[in-house]
Amino acid sequence: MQYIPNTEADCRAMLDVIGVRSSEELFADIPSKLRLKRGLNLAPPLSEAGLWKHMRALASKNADVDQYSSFLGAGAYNHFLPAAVSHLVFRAEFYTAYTPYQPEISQGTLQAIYEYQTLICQLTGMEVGNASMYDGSSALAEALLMAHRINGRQEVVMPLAVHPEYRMVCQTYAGKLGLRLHDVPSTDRGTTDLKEVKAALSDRTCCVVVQSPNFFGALEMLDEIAEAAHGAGALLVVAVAEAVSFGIVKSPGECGADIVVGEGQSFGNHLNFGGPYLGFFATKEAYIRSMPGRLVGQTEDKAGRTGYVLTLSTREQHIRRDKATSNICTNVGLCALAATVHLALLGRSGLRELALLNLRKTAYAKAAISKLRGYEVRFSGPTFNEFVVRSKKRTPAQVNRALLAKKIIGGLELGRFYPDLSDCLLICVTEQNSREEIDALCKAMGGGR
Amino acid sequence: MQYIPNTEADCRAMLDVIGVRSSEELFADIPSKLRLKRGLNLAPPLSEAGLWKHMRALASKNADVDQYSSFLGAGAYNHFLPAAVSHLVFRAEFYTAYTPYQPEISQGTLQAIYEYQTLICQLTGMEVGNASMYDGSSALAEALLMAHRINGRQEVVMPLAVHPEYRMVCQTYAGKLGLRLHDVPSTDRGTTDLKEVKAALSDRTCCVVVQSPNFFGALEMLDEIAEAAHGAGALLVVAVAEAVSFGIVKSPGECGADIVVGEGQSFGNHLNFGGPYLGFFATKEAYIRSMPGRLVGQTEDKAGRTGYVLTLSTREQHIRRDKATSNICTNVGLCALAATVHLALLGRSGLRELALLNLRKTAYAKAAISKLRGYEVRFSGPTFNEFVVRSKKRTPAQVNRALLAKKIIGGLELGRFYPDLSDCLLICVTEQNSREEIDALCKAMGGGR
Amino acid sequence: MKDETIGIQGLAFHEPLLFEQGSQGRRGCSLPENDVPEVKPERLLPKKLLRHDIPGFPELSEVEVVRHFTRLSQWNYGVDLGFYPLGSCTMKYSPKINEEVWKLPGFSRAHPYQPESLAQGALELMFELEQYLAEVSGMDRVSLQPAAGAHGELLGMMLIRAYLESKGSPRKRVLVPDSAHGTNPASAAICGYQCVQIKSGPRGYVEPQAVAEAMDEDVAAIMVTNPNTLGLFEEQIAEIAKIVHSKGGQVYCDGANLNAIIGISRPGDTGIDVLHFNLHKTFSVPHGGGGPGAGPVGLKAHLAPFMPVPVVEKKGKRFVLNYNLPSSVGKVRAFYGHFAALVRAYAYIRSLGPSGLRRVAEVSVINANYLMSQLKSHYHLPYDKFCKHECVFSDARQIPYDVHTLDIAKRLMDYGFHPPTIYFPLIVRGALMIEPTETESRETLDQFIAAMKRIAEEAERDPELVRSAPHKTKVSRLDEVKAARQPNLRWKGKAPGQGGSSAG
Amino acid sequence: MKDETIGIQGLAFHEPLLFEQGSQGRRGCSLPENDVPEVKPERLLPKKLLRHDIPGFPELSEVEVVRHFTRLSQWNYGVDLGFYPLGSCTMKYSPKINEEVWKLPGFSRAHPYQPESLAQGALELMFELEQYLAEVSGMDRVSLQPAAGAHGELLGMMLIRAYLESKGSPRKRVLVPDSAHGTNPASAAICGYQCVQIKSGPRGYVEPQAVAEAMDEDVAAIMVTNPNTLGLFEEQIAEIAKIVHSKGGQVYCDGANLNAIIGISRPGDTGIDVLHFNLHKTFSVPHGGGGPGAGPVGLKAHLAPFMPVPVVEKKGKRFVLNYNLPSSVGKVRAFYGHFAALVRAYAYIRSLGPSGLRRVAEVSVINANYLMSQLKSHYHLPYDKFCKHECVFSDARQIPYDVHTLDIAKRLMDYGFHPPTIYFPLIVRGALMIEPTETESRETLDQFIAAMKRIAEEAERDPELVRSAPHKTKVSRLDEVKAARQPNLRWKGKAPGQGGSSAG
Ligand SMILES: Cc1ncc(COP(=O)(O)O)c(C=O)c1O
Ligand SMILES: Cc1ncc(COP(=O)(O)O)c(C=O)c1O
Repeated sequence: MQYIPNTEADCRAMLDVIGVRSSEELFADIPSKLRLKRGLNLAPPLSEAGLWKHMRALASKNADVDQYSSFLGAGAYNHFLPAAVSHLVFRAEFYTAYTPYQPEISQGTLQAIYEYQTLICQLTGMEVGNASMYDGSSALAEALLMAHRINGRQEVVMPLAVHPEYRMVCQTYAGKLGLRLHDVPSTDRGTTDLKEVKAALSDRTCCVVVQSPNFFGALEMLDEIAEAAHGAGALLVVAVAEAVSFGIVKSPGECGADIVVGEGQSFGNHLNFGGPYLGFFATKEAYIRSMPGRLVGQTEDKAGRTGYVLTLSTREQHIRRDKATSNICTNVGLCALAATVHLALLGRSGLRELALLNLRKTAYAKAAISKLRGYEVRFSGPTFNEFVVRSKKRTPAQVNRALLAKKIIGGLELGRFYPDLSDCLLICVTEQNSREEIDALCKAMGGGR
Repeated sequence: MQYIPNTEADCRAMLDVIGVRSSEELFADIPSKLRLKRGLNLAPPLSEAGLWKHMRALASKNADVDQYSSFLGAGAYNHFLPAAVSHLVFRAEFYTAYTPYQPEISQGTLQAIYEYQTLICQLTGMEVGNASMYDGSSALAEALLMAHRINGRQEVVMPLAVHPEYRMVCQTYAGKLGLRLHDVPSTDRGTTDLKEVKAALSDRTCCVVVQSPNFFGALEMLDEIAEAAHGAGALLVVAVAEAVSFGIVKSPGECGADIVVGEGQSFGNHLNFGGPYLGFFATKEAYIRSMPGRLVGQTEDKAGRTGYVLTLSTREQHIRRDKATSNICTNVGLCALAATVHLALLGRSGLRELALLNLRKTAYAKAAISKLRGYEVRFSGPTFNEFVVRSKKRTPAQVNRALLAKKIIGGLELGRFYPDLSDCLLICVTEQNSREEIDALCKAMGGGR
Repeated sequence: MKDETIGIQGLAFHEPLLFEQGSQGRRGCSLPENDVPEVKPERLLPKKLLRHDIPGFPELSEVEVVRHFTRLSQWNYGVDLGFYPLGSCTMKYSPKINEEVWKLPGFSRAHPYQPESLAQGALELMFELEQYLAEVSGMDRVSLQPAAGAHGELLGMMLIRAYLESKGSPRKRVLVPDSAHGTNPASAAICGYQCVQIKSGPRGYVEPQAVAEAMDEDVAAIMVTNPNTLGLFEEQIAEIAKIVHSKGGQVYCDGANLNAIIGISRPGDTGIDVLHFNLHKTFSVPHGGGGPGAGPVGLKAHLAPFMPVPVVEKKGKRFVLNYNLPSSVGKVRAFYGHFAALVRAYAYIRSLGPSGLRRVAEVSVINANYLMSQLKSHYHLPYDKFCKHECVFSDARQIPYDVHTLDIAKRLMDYGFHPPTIYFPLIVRGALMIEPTETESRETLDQFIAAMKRIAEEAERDPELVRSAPHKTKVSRLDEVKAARQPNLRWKGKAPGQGGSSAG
Repeated sequence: MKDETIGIQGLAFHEPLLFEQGSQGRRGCSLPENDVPEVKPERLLPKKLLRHDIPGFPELSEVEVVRHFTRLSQWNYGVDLGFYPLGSCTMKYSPKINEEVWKLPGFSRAHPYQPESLAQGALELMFELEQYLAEVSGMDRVSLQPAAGAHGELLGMMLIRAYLESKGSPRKRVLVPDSAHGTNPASAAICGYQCVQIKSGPRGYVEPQAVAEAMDEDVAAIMVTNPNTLGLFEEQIAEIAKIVHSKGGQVYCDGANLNAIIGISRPGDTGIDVLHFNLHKTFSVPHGGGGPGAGPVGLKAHLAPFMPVPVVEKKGKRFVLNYNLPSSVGKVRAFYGHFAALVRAYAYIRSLGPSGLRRVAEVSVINANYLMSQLKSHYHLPYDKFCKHECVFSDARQIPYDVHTLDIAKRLMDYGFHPPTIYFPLIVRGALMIEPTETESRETLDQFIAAMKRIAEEAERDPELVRSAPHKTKVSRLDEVKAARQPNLRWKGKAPGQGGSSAG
């Protein structure tokens, strides 16, 4: 066994030193009625070559966005990852380390997280960011719990324009602590209806949640919602599922958000069929001690040299146990590192240009599709890199089937989440979609008219 | 430009410090009639994403041995490379370093080469090995020059069973120093004709060259040839193109070789459409100072700690200049490192098992093909993982075309090198060819009879 | 290696923050050409939503970014560099081939919403992995959704809560042994339960007696860790389960320590209703310096109706995602879980097979007992009996010299080792929790033993040397009090050659 | 960074030889199942040819091998870690994407003898690359076969020899300036020529005068390096070429320093008949700690008939390998050259394009002159004029303090830098040959300048500190005399737990 150094002979020698006849004696404490009397019923072992062949065969049964042109987004975005990202992130010293409990031999991870926390603050316009949450959806759920810890209120205003899976996760979490979620519909602009938000607000309102760009790709007027929320003494929680938008869209912090969470997959992380992704979490300094998750802080060693450590851990489960601000322990450190590397490569001008590319290509696609007979752009509000298209003749499923025939993976069929939008597709366009691809999409949608 | 840190502004500032108005002034020494007055006529720059797309498209125009089952060998062998090899070899500290001229900050490369030199000695059964040559063919050519340096003689006995391209390279090198190569034919065993070797020997014979396994896959009787060569005061130079054979075939050193060279691609290196590969070079201690190439030796630092350095460089061009034992400078260090890692992973038992696998699968294929109507195994001698098949009905080209239709890349058509074998194919079978693949090969060769 | 210690010093590189480097206008990557009209952003977005700049954002070329993170990486300790006996964390070696397989485009470049017909390979892998984990643990179903162990605990408690609700009442309390990991009570609390601590018995086990006393119809469940955090197998787990079940409660098992019993005993056969796996422990997913891991949850049939959606099912030859579970607890995260981690775990199980997995348990237990037997002579062993995957010592014999667990841990770094887990479990004062795993050779264990013994001697001979450790690392002990008192959690300086400050 | 030097110390790991570790029966890899009959080897091979064992061969598990090489790697200095101003070696940063492209299965897993119809992508790439290199150098054809620069020199001389032979006589001598790299005379010698050294003029150039005096009908060629090893452009190259041509000789250009003039001046336009490229210098192929690189040879039309076979040609839309060159010199290596290196160079040229390549030359020259202008104040500059890609200083001003070039080089390591090339070119006593390349930032150059100045001060204040350097590296200066006097070139010990000795 190439992964288990000790041979039979090594083990024998060690058992002699331990002073037992066989390893059986070391398991003698397991009552025999609790023992497995047979071998495990699993596939027999494969050699490395055999495994490689088998896995290639499995993988080849999946489409990948290199073979197809894909217009799927909806919380998972197809962006180009510079080669340097994986070269650095998969340095063994990074990916074979544990959570940096021993700072003297973990300064690499710790400084990188400190840099990540700074980048998240810069992007979101907030004062403090943590070391990462599991993903955007669980980060949002944790934001509700945090808001509840802060003001003790029970009601959450939750627009329907928030990612449906994020809403489900919030529901799953919040219910247990008696939080109640209030749905709020959207207007024809595809944005959350401010009147309805105001109507839902009361002195029982813990927080108002907004996603922007929202699930329909539309940009919400955060400042107005912030004003309304704060007016009712509620907190504003902003979720961002497509973090590339930070490059061109005013930051939630500047618009009055109290907590900003979201999905950072767009930076440094592959689509990975849904995970692992990167939950980011930022808030105001005033709320630090109610914040979930790990935090890295700068400090000094005995010689006065700058160094970094995990800090404010009195918030955490390993100290506070059942009084902790969260149960999170292992998070997604390596995904955060990947985002840090990618953002460092993009930099100040690159991030802006990337966002602009997405904005422009999407505008181009939106205009082109709006001209197609049999289709219309469903909502009128400004969008970033996603928009909703209504198919007047064929069902979205029919449209997508036609596209697949042309090796195009079309948009998400919204009926699966929104019965009233069962004739709609959510189309995402990124820098990975060339103009030719967009034109081919339109051609294929048009059904060769 | 992401690879050039200094911006226009940086350059301006530096030019100011230098004290010139523009970079033009720094090029003023180039006479204007020697200047290029236009831009280079090359393809416009591609973004990283564009390049990646372009290169994937180019690569996809080539077959690779993952998509086809291949029976090509002939000096380039398809073996499985454990994933650990590239993970280690492509650690930036290894592959972005230069030749280890400064030992205090190159101990990683230096110790690894020392280990490589040891492994080569163990495999070949020789006393000293160098840090690598370009490839097997140039290593053989350098061996002839070395033999000439040792005994000053001019004639080389060069069997036709040596890889034809190796023979060409030797011819290209040797001619310039007035060495003459004498061809020697093979017997029906597919091995070099000892009588002819003896007939060719004289007191003018510098060395006898033998390849084993030879180009036809047959194993030569090295001890007998050694005796004959030494009897005439000539040196025996043994070339090994398929280094996996070392795992099961007696080492040339044990058979009396004076210089052993060869191709180490089978260990740690991909097929790479022909390069870079790994030329290895080993000899007896007595001949060290006539040896070409870099050597690493063990020594101590001022504190008595073990360390490694490049040594015996008085043989080399940067000291000896036109009196050097070779002009080689940059060699193939990283390929040698890859071989070292792969050999370390295989280890004592793994190398033997790998060789045995190749031997057995080849024997299986040989037996199966010998039973096919319309084919015969051309030579009767024992082989390792290659053998020659004669096609009695169809031309080798026709056979291979039929195989390609079944996604099988057949054997090398020997007519390209040996007119008298124009009805023959050189078939190679490695651990990468499953029994099913071999059976499929036979079925396709049999032409569905 | 006899007298030579593994830990030495070499050249390292000072490296400032990303934000303190570079210069205006630099960039580390090139972007695809813009092949659509260059419309001004003002024409596409309302002015008030437009962002014009992010002052303080990095401006570096590719080479600067590469050097930055390459240098940083060298300040880290990882399993690929040496022994990492972090108790309870199972820091085993992760096979390199697994890092190749998950990167295959068909896995890493697949979109979670792409049509099922174009994701059959991914679904097949998840379907198979569920079967494998069920077989290994003796459970009926497995949810692959949780992102980590704690996430699995939370889902597990949610399943129990939903089940009990369906039986009438979610109940109020959850029993948690004092030896449990902090995530256990925290997870129960987030799920709306009060935690009742169960004191471990003198021999380090959870006593049926104590459970019986605390158990009543208001108790929803007990959370046991087996093997427990002392590295002991809870001999009475079956009795404990019987007691809890008899009062209508459920039994949760923290499976973080499965490595010790895999192929030998299955929690599902010991009365467990729910458990979580840590694929980043038992199943070789690299920990990544703080994740991502994966914490699938195994469950018995009666809890299956409450599983989070979607579940992967096989219809004839096709694999499908089933969202139609009316009583499902819902979702604990978007999409399907940490798929790339699942791929690694699947590959690991396929390479080891049944015999290999059992060997993992055997050798990890032999290694742990070997360490224990050799270190007893120099360190206090509070619970002196054969252990499973790990052994727990304390600093009791060093305290007289005013040398504490933390000092021993730091001094180990100078010898080239990562320290064990320290001060956990809480029931052992000054605990040193050592888990070697099966991927360590006898020689490595001997080197570690030698270092630990030398440190014990140093503690007597030259305690200050130990108290002031580490001496060979890039930085010495860091001021954690300062870090907590004056939190500095982000860079706020001024970027080189940039106008603005870093205020986003 | 002001007062802080980049060079610091951190934890490193002692690591013995592969052969001193492991134990009998261990193995670091698994092999494909044997699916054919288990025939005994004795039945397949004659007894006298059978080998039964390789005593002393390593026996390690995967984790041991991974740790071994991971630890070793950390003892190395590489471009990805810091500034590597090794003069004449052009140690520029290698783009990471290039390490991805050559690994594509269609390139890395393609067999050199697979049918041309299944290798069109590889042939197209080689065909295009030949065009690109010809355009960049102003030559008519390019052979991609040579494995490195010296190999290219050898081929170049062979081409000249074959050409002259076709004109009647190969001639006897080759002119080589005293500033040339050692490979030049060595290559000429292997090609059967006697070398005549041409003394450089007082200003560091090859003087037409000197060439004219040495030139006659027995001289086959002159080998010039341009820009030369002093970092100067040979202003009179055209005149020199005229002189050599007038006597029927050929002009070879060592193109190792092309980085400085790419896009600005083309050797082919200056009278050069043959030149070699170092793709591992100018075209970003990583040097690999000693190769593999690639040394393609550019040549003028009159030499084309002698090119080594095969050459890649385009027939209609198809690319073919043409072996039919009757006057070919033959082959200098098997197959087609270092293809994987060619892929990287091709990718590099495609990413930079014409403007990017010209910028490479400009910035590399600006960087070199910036260094020169800043270091003049502290180091002796034998040839004080604007340089191209590199500048050459000497230790003349430190010798009075008995501090030599070697000491300065070693001390640089403590500051976190790789030393420059030292004691080359030979015409500068105690040369320090500094080539920054275009991939270094101004800040890095400033840090290096600061370190060099400090060392110059140390040389006066505290020479012993410099003479005893380096102080921060894993090992201090090594005993090279011992290494040469008592060569120990291989391990000969006894393997742990193995019976036999290491005698192969
Ligand atoms: C016993 C035990 N339970 C639970 C956990 C939490 O697992 P995770 O960190 O994956 O959330 C850990 C992790 O250290 C653990 O050791
Ligand atoms: C000027 C010069 N010529 C030739 C060479 C030899 O090139 P290579 O090492 O690729 O054989 C070098 C390499 O250092 C060089 O600097």
